[in-house]
Amino acid sequence: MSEGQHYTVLERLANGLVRENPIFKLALSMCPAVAMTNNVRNGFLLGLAVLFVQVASNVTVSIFRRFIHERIRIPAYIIIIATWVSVSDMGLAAYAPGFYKEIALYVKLIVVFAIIISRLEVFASRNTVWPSFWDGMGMGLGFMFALMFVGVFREFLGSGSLWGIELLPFKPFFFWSLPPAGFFAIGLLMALFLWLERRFNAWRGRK
Amino acid sequence: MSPRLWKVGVAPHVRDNATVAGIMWTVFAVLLPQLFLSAYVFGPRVLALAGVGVGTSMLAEAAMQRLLGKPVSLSDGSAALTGLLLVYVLPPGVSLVLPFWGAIFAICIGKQLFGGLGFNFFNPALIARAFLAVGFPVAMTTTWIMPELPAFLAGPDAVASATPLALLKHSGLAAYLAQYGGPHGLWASFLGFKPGSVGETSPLLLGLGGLYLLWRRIISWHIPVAMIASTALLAWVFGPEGLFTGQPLVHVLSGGLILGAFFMATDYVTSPSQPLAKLVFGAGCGALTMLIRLKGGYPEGVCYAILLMNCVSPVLEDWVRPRRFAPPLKKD
Amino acid sequence: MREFLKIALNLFVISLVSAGLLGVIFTHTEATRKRNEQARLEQSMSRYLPANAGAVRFAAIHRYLVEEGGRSDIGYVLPVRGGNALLVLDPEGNVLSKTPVAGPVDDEAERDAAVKRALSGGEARYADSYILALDSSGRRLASFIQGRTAGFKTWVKLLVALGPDNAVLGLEILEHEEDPGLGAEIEQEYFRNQFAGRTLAELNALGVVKLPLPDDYRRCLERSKWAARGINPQAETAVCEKYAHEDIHAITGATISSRRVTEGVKRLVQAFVKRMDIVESAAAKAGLEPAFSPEGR
Amino acid sequence: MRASGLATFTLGGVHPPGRKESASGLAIEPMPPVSRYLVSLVQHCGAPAAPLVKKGDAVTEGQRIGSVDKGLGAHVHSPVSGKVAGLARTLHPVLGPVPAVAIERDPEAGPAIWTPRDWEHLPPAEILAAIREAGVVGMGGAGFPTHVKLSPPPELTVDTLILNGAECESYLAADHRLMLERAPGVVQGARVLLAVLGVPRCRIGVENNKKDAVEALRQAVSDAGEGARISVEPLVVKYPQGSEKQLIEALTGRRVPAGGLPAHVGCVVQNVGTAFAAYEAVALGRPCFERVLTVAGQGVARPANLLCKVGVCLSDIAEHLGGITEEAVKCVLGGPMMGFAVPGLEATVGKTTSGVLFLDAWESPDADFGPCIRCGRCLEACPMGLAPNEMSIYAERRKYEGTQRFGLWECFECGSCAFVCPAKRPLVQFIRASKARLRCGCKL
Amino acid sequence: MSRRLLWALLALLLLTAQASAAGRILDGEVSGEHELTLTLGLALPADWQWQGNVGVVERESPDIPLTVESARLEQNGRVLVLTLAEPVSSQSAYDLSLRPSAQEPAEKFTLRKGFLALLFSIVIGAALIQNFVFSRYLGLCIFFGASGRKETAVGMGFSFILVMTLSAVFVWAVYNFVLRPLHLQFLQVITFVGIIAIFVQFLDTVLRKVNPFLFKKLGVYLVLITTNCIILAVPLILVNNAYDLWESLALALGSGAGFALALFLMACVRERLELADIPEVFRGLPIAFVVAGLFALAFLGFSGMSF
Repeated sequence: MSEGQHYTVLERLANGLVRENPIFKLALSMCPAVAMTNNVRNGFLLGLAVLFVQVASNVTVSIFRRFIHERIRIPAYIIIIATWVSVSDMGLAAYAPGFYKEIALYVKLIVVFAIIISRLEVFASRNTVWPSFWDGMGMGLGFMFALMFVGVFREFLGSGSLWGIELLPFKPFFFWSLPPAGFFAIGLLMALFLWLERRFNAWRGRK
Repeated sequence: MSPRLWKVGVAPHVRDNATVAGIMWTVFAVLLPQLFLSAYVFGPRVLALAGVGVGTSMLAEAAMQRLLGKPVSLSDGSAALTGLLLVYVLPPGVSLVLPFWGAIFAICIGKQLFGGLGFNFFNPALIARAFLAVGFPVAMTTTWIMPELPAFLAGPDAVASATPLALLKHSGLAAYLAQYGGPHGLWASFLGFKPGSVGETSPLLLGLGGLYLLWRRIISWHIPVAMIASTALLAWVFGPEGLFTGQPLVHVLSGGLILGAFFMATDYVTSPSQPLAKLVFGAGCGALTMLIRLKGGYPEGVCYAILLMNCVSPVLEDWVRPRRFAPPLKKD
Repeated sequence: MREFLKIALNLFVISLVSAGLLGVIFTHTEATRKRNEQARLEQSMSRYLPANAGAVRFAAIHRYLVEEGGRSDIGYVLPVRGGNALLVLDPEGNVLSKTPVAGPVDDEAERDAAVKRALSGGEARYADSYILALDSSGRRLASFIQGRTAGFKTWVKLLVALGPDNAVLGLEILEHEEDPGLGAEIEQEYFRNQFAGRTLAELNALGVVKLPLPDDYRRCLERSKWAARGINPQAETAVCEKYAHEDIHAITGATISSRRVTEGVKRLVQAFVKRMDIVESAAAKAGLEPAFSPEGR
Repeated sequence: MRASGLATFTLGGVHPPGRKESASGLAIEPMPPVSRYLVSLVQHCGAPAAPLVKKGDAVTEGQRIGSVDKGLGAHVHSPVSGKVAGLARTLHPVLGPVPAVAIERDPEAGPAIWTPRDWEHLPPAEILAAIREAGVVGMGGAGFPTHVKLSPPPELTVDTLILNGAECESYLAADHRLMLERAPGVVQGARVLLAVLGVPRCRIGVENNKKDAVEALRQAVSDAGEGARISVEPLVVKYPQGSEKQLIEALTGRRVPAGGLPAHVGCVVQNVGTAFAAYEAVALGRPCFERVLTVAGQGVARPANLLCKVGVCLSDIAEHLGGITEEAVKCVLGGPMMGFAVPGLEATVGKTTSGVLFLDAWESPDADFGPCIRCGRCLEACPMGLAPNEMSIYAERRKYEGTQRFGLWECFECGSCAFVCPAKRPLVQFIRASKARLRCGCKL
Repeated sequence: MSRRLLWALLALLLLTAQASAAGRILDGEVSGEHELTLTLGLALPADWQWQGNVGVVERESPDIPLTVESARLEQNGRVLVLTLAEPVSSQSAYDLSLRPSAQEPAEKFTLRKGFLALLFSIVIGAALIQNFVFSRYLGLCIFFGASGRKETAVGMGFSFILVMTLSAVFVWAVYNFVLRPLHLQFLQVITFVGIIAIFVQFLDTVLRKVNPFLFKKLGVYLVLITTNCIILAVPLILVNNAYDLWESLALALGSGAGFALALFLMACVRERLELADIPEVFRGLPIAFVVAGLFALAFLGFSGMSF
């Protein structure tokens, strides 16, 4: 592969999912993670849109990386992202109108998600198509995973259901399905992950 | 002379006898008359609420301190006080689950997560109330208990189904006055025979308690006076019939204003400590209270007003520094 | 300078390509979007139609506020034989003008333009629309009223479905910003379905009571859960019937929201009934042949 | 407080329990001679004095045994006649072990004879030289060499001499007794200092719990015919009235700027004890090796005001006064608010020792400190308008840099904040630690 | 001082002044759930009969008259209080007609919220009631990123308000004069982002040249602003709500101020948090999230507020 660096598919995926998880580790693009995670479905759809935009932009940039002039690279990236965001926006509006209504604003706002442009800058502009694709997949999946994870947590506790399917006949903790609970959910889960990681490292160190 | 061990320590070697525990338990004790009145007015379940609130918050405090490897400091009374104040801002008819979860939220999230006493930004009891208000909205808005008036206060038409402020907000001043306007109503309102949160009903007992704290110099006059004065002023200015027609007493005696002004807004940790900043803080609490009561979505605004001013408290603390003894020497 | 030109050209090409791409995709998806949206709307409306209705046509009456010289009149865009017509009435229901409307009226922007062309002078502002479900003979099977009413906090947007006799078929809450757990419960079935089956006369006298909702009534109101809970629909009808003529049971802790929504429904239906009377008689006076009529043609 | 018509300072201040009753009624009694004196060579601020004697040398009472020729400091004199037993170390409350001269008293030697001199006609420079020669330092506690303090920078004009008789610390009554019993000497001292400074006005500030001292001083002033120049002014009883800056403000209304000297507002402040020592040095030619100190506290059998020579060991004092009780837990040199607790009774009396307090556990309670609850009492108490609570929080988290914003360097460690703190936080300790860390420039 | 007072008075007058005021009815307001209060320029006679002489319709439905249940005259006939059967709201507009006597023609009056009051309510709404950070959960990356230090927060806040306001005006103009007439709405995201990026770049260049001092203070934040959700959300919202220029400006100002306020408060709290003994795993971002959650709970106090 190019630039003398070697990336395996698995490594790229693991990177996005765990090591540099956009939400829990890099703490980037957290607006939807707070506002849109009171159910799993919204988290999934938004994650899907981000995944699409990330992969598409990564691929586009890595294809045209020699064409894009160095000094206008940021505006160019923004235009590329905005294009793919518009595409996914129009696609969702056309083919998933029912779900689209709830997440419309956030789909448009994917344009300004720092995670996407930072991947373009850091990775896609220096690598060929295939690693860029997998990098985008990793990051997008990591984002989607985080969103859905918070979503599962909140939807189950908040409304006793998952993906809109009633699992419990009552609502264990109505509070968790409320918008402000998103902050608490992410704060607590972030701390939980940190704690687990520390424990894991300590355990590995002992071994 | 036998060699003996002398204690060394840094000056001063004499100390004032005020202690944190003394302050907290004094406030706790001063609050109790209102609790007994509520138990008489709303029934003994109030005592069960208070027991759950105080007990849970003390347990939660001990558990959290254990978990975080800190010395357990239940004797300083701050956890017990938080639990009691939390129960004071709950409607008397709520189930025991509410003070339980509320106390856990207040202590674990509102206090210990920030490092315990002294580092929380929001009054733990009030932030827990805000949490309960969104988490258990129905219970927090409907479980009022209508007191049975003692004979000397019973008016001709003493039937109401909401707190005085809810009546005022949703049915207007006329409905309020019909209920609480006459001499009987005013007395009932002043003595504490009216629907409301567990600990806010009696301006008389709370006011006396507050005065005692003032006299003991546990709290300073700045916050309560500024808060009550600004509430009264705004209530008078923005009256229901145009400017300068309001009835300040209606707003001062109703709801949690007295409780908030003497016992909530004056919480040391979450309010500024300089006199000027305290005045601003108190005035802000009063203004926000009236803003929420007159324009906001809730009939009562004291809780949120104090919470919002708690957000501003670090800023005030930062802006209003003590006046220094003298400016530094000018270097020529 | 050459450097600058190169950069500008570079950026320009990128923008051009993406704009072109978007244009292509837009033209493709826009049609689908509209089609899907219309289908969704019609599907949600057809829930309120009788099962044996046969072929159903949807027709819309759009109401405009026509302002000219300090007075406000009302313009109705009506489907009439051979297209659409703009009928301008004064507040008392007297016909001021009628003009055919050229061009499609389904899309709001296009309709606005068409109304503007049809109008001789003055300003026209879109107010709201009534959607009518018509059978093949033009008889009204159901009417759908969209409107808004003040809730406890901000506006609540409603959709009321009425039957041919102007009895309520159902209520849907389209948008609201009420408190979660309190006023937001207006979107729950157990509140909305209390309106179903009310006749116009009942509706006019409908009030709100602050009584707890009986459990059996709640069970019967939550129709979408019947299947999941294994409830026999036939058995529930009797329960529903028992309560169907009582006042609306307010949501616990949200009496005001309940009352405002109830009042909003009442006013929307009353206004609709009045307006339909006016429009039908005015259209007859003006010599228009609307595509709908109470008894069919 | 102002309503009483008495002057005081404006910001802060506390009212620690006075506890002066035990000692204030006791007349000054001389401490009987002991066999061995351990004279510290650091009885002033500045570097240790250089010893002038060596083991085996014979010394006479008042002979200079240590001298400071360069830099800040004051000479040290032998308190008795006898033989130098050697150079040893004694415990300084702040600096730890410091060099000292051990002297075995010669029981045969008679009392020293001092020749009075007619100082009234001496030029100021010579009077100043006499004060320097006698090793007079500030007797209030800081031990600043008096001759330095009496030579303010020439560009500043001084118009007022202030004598500090406030004695705001609890327990202490040494200055009180001195003013009462040696009032003419104090007034003469004031005259000496006025002569050195060449200023027209002297104001003696005395806290109003010493009314008899005020009367005595007034009588002495009028006896000396100095009514026009010297005035005695009673002050409100409030701690820290005796702090230099606070006293200046109380008497003149002027505020010394932060980082400035009293001379910046035209004042020079001296303790009444210092004035008396200056009088003895100039008029009698007697060096400074003796002072009045209060021994008090529940831990000592008999409280007393002792006229005590420097170099006397604390255990000797305790023995003289009937021993110390079992309950005594703490021995403090100086007042309870600013004094230093010593770890053992080997410590010796110095020129600056205004009191020796043996405190029991009730008087000096011990408590674990808790977190700051931001009650703001320390802000109210601080006479300098600082924020001790914030400084302590920063210091506790080892962010010493942050403390400077709140006026770290203006703090003179009066202890008012720590006195009132309900969480019993050792605020002074935090502040001292910050100062030390920042001074030595090391992080952490 | 007196001049400042004068300005304040003038502003107050403007705020309270109603948009349309001519004829007998000077002013009107919604004074209760079922109540309208009118201030009259000319007093009505005490024996004036309201039945048949006063009419109220909602501006949206002139054909459905509202039922006036009673009308009473106060203050010697200068104030007329109408009680209606239907609930009224200060959010909507009402057309009133009033006939002083049988001989005179009916006088019309439109009762609606004053223009400045409307702008005020938009500003307050965007800044406090619907605060972007605490109620709409937008702009969080920058919110958590730039709230570590107070100076950073202030710098970011000011730059943000500046860019926000200017770009909102531009976006409004471009959308209303270019995109909408040409039916190019599908390009809105790309256009808006482009405008914002250009704007930030432009400001960067201009500041660098014109005011290097300010540039040194704000320059770092300018680049970050492009990745802030709020900066794009505000144009999208103003387009969705079809705001006019002034309303757009008010929205932009309000949301910028609200964001700056949130940032500043958070920065003050986080500076104090550094001194707190927070559990190890919560240090840094997790505790910041919890704080933001508590702020959001406190800001619920503004919810449902209407002016």
